[in-house]
Amino acid sequence: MRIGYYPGCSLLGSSREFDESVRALAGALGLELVQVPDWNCCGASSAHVLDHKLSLALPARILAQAEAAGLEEILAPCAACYNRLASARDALDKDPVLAREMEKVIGRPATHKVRVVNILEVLDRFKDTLPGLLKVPFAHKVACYYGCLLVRPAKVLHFDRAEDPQSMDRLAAAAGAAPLDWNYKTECCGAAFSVTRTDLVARLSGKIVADAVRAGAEAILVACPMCQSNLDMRRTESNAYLGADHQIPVLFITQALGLALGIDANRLGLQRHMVPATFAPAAV
Amino acid sequence: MTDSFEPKITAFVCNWCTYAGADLTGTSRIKYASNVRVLRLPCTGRIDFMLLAKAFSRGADGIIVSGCHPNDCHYTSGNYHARRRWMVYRDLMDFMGLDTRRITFSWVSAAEGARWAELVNEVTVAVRALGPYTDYRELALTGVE
Amino acid sequence: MDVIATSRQLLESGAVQAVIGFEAGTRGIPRPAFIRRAEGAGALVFDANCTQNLGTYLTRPEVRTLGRVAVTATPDTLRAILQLMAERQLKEEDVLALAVDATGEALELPTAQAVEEHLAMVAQVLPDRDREALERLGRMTREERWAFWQGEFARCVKCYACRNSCPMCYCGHCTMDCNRPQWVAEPSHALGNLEYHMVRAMHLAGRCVACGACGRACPVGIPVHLLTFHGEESVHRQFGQRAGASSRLDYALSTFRPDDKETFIR
Amino acid sequence: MSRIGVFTCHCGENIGATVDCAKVAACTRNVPGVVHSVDYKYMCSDPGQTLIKEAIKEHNLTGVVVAACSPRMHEPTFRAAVAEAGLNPYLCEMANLREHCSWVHGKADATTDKAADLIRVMVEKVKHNEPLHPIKVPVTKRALVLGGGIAGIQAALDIANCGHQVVLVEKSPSIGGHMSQLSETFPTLDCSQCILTPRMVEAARHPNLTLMTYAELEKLEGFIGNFKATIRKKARQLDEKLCTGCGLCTTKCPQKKIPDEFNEGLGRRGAIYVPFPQAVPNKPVIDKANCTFYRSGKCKVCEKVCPTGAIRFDQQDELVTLDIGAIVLATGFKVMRTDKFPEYGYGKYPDVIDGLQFERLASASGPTLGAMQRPSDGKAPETVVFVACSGSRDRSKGVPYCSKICCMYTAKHAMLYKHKMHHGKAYVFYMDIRSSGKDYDEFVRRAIEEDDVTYIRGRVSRIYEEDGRLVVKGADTLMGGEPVEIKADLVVLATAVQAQDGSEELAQKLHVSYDPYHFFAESHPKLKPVETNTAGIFLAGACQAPRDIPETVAQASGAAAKVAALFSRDELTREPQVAVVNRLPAPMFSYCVGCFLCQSACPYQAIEQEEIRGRDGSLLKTLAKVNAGLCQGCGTCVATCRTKAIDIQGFSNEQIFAELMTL
Repeated sequence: MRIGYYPGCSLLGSSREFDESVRALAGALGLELVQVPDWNCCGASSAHVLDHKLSLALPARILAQAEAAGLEEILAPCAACYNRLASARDALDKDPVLAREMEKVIGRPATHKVRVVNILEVLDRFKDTLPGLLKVPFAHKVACYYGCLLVRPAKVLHFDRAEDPQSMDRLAAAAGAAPLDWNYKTECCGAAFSVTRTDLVARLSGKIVADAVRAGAEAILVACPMCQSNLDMRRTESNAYLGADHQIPVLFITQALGLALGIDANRLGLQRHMVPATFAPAAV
Repeated sequence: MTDSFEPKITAFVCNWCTYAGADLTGTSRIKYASNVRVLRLPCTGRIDFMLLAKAFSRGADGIIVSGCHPNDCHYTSGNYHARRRWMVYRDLMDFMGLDTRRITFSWVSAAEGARWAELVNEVTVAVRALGPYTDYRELALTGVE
Repeated sequence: MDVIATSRQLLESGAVQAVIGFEAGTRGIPRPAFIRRAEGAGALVFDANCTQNLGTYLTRPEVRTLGRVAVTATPDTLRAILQLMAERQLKEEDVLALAVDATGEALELPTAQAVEEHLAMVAQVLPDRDREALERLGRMTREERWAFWQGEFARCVKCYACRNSCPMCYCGHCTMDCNRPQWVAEPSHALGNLEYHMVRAMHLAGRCVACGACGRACPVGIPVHLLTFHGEESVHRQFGQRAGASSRLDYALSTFRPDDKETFIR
Repeated sequence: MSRIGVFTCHCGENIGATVDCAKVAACTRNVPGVVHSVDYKYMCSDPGQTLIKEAIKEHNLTGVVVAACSPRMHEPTFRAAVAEAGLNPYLCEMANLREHCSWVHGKADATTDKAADLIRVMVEKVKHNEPLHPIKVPVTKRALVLGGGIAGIQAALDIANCGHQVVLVEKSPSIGGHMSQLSETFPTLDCSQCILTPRMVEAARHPNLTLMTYAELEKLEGFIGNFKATIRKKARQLDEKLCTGCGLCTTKCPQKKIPDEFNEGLGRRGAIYVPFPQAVPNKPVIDKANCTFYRSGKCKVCEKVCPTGAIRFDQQDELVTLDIGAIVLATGFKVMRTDKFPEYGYGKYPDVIDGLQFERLASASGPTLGAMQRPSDGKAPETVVFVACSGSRDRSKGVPYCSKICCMYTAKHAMLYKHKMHHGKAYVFYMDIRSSGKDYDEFVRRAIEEDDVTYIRGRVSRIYEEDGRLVVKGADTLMGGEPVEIKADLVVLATAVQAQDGSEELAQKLHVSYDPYHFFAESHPKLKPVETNTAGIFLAGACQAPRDIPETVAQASGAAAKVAALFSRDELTREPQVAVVNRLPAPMFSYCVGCFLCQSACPYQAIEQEEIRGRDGSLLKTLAKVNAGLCQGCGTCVATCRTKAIDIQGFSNEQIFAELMTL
């Protein structure tokens, strides 16, 4: 299978391990990733609050680039990129006038035919082949954390149930994990305030970590760089807020699946985490 | 020349809203131009587009078509059907080169007596300014050879 | 299988009692052929010149007496068949459409659904010259359009060839034939002609399958098809539906949406 | 050759002042076909009318034009006068010289000319008038009421009390509907059962009223006054005549664990059961899906214990066909269910319940006998959160409208809770408080001020369980959007009121139109609130829109009054202003080509198919046919018809055309 690939900035920087684990996993699953040529910033997470047109023009150009490259579908692992691309596509699709205007701005024809998919959607296509490939089942109790960007706004993304998503839980189960029923699946983690309002992030992320621990999770699985860094990188602050010492690791779903497929932890970038993510390999 | 010209205006109205509205204009003694001749029909849905064409052929310089506001049709949906018919007919008139400025579609309810007077006056003034519908009159004349 | 083989087989098996198609005509213009015996099938041709809309014959009393007929069909013909079904003039069992492609292969479309699915593959586009003509007229001033049509109608002799060639003009009794009251002045003078073409265009708005047969049929070359095309485009633009799209299509002018958008009602 | 008489009225000064009536009358004499033209001070006066009557005889007129006021004013008067003179009343038309001429124009020649024009127009019309006769439709004086809730019961009783036969059809085993499930009712807090059951009993006893419970409408044909309704009586597996309603079978049934509909799943029932103690009729029904016998072929305990041998395992559904004159639709509503609220864990957490369930919890006849016990562990809830607008006014839930009753019943619920548990804490999350109704706002104030229920203006974003309690997360918009978290023992969602399941199918069966949310549509939002577009079918209660009990009862009585009015005459007379499809000799039979494009143009489904067949029965032609019983005479079909096959009496093509041609 061949699919367009839009890494976006996070996957080149703060969340390199997401990029690494996606590529490693893709290799194992026989999924060819074709990077969108000469891609640009998607505009998250500031453009859409500053300038509506800009927040559409940036993704519009990416979509046009993908289209020019003959791609029908692009995978945006970063939830923010996914959200921006999908929203822009939807806006252009609904408003031909705006679409023409955007074409002028980006100086490219854009029929916005290219579909935008997130990592969970793509992996879901392998749910039947996955079990067969399992080497080291990821036999751990996990809390699947979706955050906000993957499932909202529902009327644009049409992905999973906005209030009670299940797609990651299904994948985790397929990888041999035991997904838990917990309460903070889609609560806000503080997202882009990670830098500007650490106190706020500490509080919001703290509650999420706390509930995952309460539910008895051994790991939190995520599919969004911002969620990951807030829950992982800001652990010191959130623990301070909670007055606790939670050491529960925060993995990208791709890392969990990678481990289950027997891919080396370093190829999955697990060593990059702030909260150590080491698991006693379970017997096959 | 045109200052002495008095346009001939034919109005097709529905019985339940605009005709009643025009009655109210009367009971309220509101004055308006006497150029208009009203034809009463049960509903705007009843108005065959050919009636409008025929009015022009009879030398009407302007036409008013009026009925109940959307949602208030006595027959619940006659005016909606009429509206669609007009949307297409007006478009076609224009395509054939007929003068759509001479035909005014409007909604006048049974309570809008004053509105009816305004409408007639506006249309009369407008059509007076346009002058007689010579194009069509000439056709009609060749018609009665 | 090609048209001839298919038709022969259909007639032999008795699946249909007649095949309506084309045979070689004079001056290289194919003419309609009504084949009723398998032996006759050999005469059938189907090429780019076979533009007449055979759908117009399907509602003729003479043809109805033939029994089940197959008809070699262009996309226009297929749309006509669906529209006729929508207007309860044809039943699925009355007609078997033979969609013929460029290579001459004939595809049997026995049901309305089959026809609809087949049409879904074919984009409905106006011929360039017609589209350009419509645009040109659109750019004219109102007065110029009036002059244009008056000039054209002046040549009209009310021979009704446009009416007879139209698959949708099947009404046994046309408004033109009404004399109580006399809706349209029957002589072919300026007024009578304008009114005739106005009625024709209005009566086909929302029903015209845009085959252009009327225009081709006009002996004096009046582009009458532009009138019905425009009406149909107007309906499509304003109500988003096209005649001949489905055998269950609602007539755009006897249905409505409470939120139909117009700009001119005061 | 027509002989028209024209009678110009001065209406005192009203017309005379600006129009030269004498001149008008004079010049009208020269109009071809006019044999008599006079003017008079007051045409509508007795002498005036006599003038007309005598002229009709004297000049044996074939048509009359009265040039006076608006036909909307005096057309009936003059048509009656004309009829008295032996002329068909529909040969009389009026020219509107007053409202449309003399009152709106100044004194001028132009005004007089216009008056003359208006008369000429009418003269030309009358020349083409045909004698018409009012349409008479026989009326079957039996009403059918669909739905046995308070709406249906009220409508049925009112009609029955007018002395007419009524058949009340209810799909469940007992009448009573949602009202029978309620504990108390706002704004008076009187017990629902106590006020409803007497009505239910009265309905059962009423000599004019036939109850058909556990039955549904299968099919409906015909039109106003002449419907044919087919009712499916579902098999109760019981001989109702023999059954005494002792209830022994229900106590002995080995099945005990079936969630009980009446208690909204909070209670349990057997496979043979009576929905609730006060059920009418008080006869059990066997729930085949859950009955051991129907599943395994063994058991029949009920049969063994039945003292009268009333059980009938072999009983089949029965179809009954009835002649019906009018129908009242009272099929009620349903409340939005669990699957819609993942964010509230409704359906996941047993202690998140909906309003109807709370009614059962609070009801003395409910599963807890009125004791406040939460479903999960039967503990008395110390803190209860009520969430108003759960689903209502929420596009993402597909319900943009206000469910209307929730504000009131939520206040009621909070009160009922506080009255049972004084020390308990009750919170209400709301958007707005909509309590417009007699004593309604006072009621809500009482909940807030006397029973100190805490009202928080804001939405609840999420509800989840944490160590045995429900955490309700919301915001208080009056405190600047401050996030609020309440740990509750029980959460009650005031879920949206929605159209009953199957409303769409029923509407299509009855040719009644419905709104996007499948509530039945009234004929006119202001002036015909209980009528539907289909003559003879009326609406009552929440099947039209969310309604509370007082409104429902009022509307039900309104619908009943409409039915009674319809039944007050043996024949329904209708103005002959209806559409007709022309008929011709063979082979054409009619100008109609049977394209039926007019069918969808008709707002009243009055256009039917008529098949013309030869002697051998072969189909020659299919024509449109107008059902004069249904047609209201709008003429939309006429404008749609290409062949001019369909025309409307009183406003025919020829008449309008003639009018137009005089201008």
